[in-house]
Amino acid sequence: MPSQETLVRIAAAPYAGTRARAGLDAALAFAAFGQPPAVLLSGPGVLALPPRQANSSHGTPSLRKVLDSLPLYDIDTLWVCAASLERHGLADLELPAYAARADSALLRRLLSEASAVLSF
Amino acid sequence: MPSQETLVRIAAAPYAGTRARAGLDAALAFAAFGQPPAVLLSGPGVLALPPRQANSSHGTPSLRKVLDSLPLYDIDTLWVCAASLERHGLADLELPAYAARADSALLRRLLSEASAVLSF
Amino acid sequence: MRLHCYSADINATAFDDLRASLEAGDCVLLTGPAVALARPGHPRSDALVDAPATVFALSEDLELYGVNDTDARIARVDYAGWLELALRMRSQVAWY
Amino acid sequence: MRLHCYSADINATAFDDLRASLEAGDCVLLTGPAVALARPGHPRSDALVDAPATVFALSEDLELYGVNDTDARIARVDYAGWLELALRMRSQVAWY
Amino acid sequence: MRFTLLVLSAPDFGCANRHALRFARAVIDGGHELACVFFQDRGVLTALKDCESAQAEEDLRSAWQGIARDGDADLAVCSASAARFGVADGRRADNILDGFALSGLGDLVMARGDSDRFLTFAD
Amino acid sequence: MRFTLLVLSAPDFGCANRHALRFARAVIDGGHELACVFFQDRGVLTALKDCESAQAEEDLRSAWQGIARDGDADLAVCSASAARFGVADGRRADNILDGFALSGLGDLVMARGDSDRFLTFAD
Repeated sequence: MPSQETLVRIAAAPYAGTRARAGLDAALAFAAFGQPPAVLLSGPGVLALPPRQANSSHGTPSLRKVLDSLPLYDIDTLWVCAASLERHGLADLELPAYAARADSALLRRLLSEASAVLSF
Repeated sequence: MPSQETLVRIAAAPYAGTRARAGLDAALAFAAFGQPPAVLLSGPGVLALPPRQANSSHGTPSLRKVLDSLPLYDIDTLWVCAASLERHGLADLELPAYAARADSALLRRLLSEASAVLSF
Repeated sequence: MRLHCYSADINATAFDDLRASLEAGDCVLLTGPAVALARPGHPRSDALVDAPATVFALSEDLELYGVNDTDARIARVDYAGWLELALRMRSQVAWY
Repeated sequence: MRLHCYSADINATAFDDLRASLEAGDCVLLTGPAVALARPGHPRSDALVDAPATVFALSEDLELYGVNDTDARIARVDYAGWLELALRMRSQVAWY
Repeated sequence: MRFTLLVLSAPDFGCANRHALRFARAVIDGGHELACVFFQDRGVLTALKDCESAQAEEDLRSAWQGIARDGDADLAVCSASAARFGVADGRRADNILDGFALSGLGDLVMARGDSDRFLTFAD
Repeated sequence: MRFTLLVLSAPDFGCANRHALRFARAVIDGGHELACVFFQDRGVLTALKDCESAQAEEDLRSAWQGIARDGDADLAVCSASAARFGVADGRRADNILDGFALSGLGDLVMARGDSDRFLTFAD
């Protein structure tokens, strides 16, 4: 099944250029064409996870909201690099239900299962 | 003397975008207007120092040649962050005669003497 | 008396270079992804807060990155506060 | 059997992430500023060469950055060699 | 073998655009096929008209046009990215270089399914 | 006090362009003067015509034009950088946004001498 063989890896910091958003756009495009990819946040990409305050009226749209929409597109699991969470002070962050921490063994498995890796 | 009070700090990797070259252009402009600035290479910026082989015909012009021209513009000393040299495997690099290693005390002095720092 | 504006990844070597360049009286303003350092308990915050400088974080970016609670040792500033810092310090250094 | 193309600063945390992701049979191709790692005696070269992967460096960029002598454990490849690596490995990961 | 290349960097930033160009050339010279070169994010600036190369520096844009000619390759410019970087404005494509074509992310999905190898070029 | 700001980043990359814009606004609102905002390197893409902002995102370019109006400030676009990033082609300036002006590095030197504070915005 080619759908499981595409991995979209987002390592770019959110809100600092368009790279992270471009990665999510690509992931959603694969899903829209019936090929939901695996999605991995790593490096500064994990900074897209912390939710803003409910009353935030920040001009820049929240990427967390885009992440929250992934299950609607049959992207069931959002993988998050555990070491990156730790490095960015997010070790204790409560992840959304559709997300899961990936240790380095799991990261290696994700990479080895993919026949195409899109690196954002 | 305002000339000594401008510091051009180049931390961008050379040959990976135009940032490092833009910094040298700015330094040369200050010199051309009779205000030779202090120039500091630090971080990946130190990768501009190693000379290419004499017979290199690489399509991208060498920034080392631009560095070599600084004394002609009355930029007498090129400061090079010693810690950055070390980190980039250049601890033993023979610096050109117009360049000098700067330890962290000297780096602090360069910064404190400058009333304007241009950060490339 | 310098204002150090730091927007790079907190884990970049620029962070070590920043720390080595600080002197008493300096101020550090964290912006962009670097505001993550202001989250309470960040593994690298002690390394900066213990340096001889006062540390600030840009409120707009704290909100952007969802840093809703901040380390008590790091003060929030808005752009008017940034301007104040720039006026008080003699020069500015951008780290990125 | 993956080709890891690494062009980031050797001192970036991406380097640690790269190392943690290597498996036996993988290849690493250093490009851009990262070719500095191929200079003999680079402080971080052992960390990569000792990992379970074969390490290469792009000859065009070695010349660009003035890395005239290279660590004997790191092989030079040109673009045809890069193509060969891409054909031999099942997938590619870009680190930057 | 068939290759798809995803290019996320502009010609004047980093090394990745140059690497992608040379790699594309090696694919053609090696007798392989380029299913698609997909330019997304700042990569779309590759297709921007009216850029001069600095003196003595290589003109990557015209070299890409050579790839389009010699490789019979699709140089696909992501239309969503293009609009935000001032390459075409979503309605007209008159500041896109010859050899490039506006395209959607769906084309990237198709190209990936139609390729044996997929490489990302970014910095 | 008089400020010179050096902007090295494009509006669609990183945070620095936004920071520079907001800081420039704070300078004006605080009753201080902007001697010059100098756009160099990729910063010159700030002056590029025909860019759309993504839906729901802020249009930094038009906000900069507001700074030019309200602050009586020079928005100086480095001509050498402009040529290589496709903003003006060295001969004509017809794809530069109103409010910006092509300029040389000498103007940066002058502005620095004429300012009390100098800040770099880059990422």
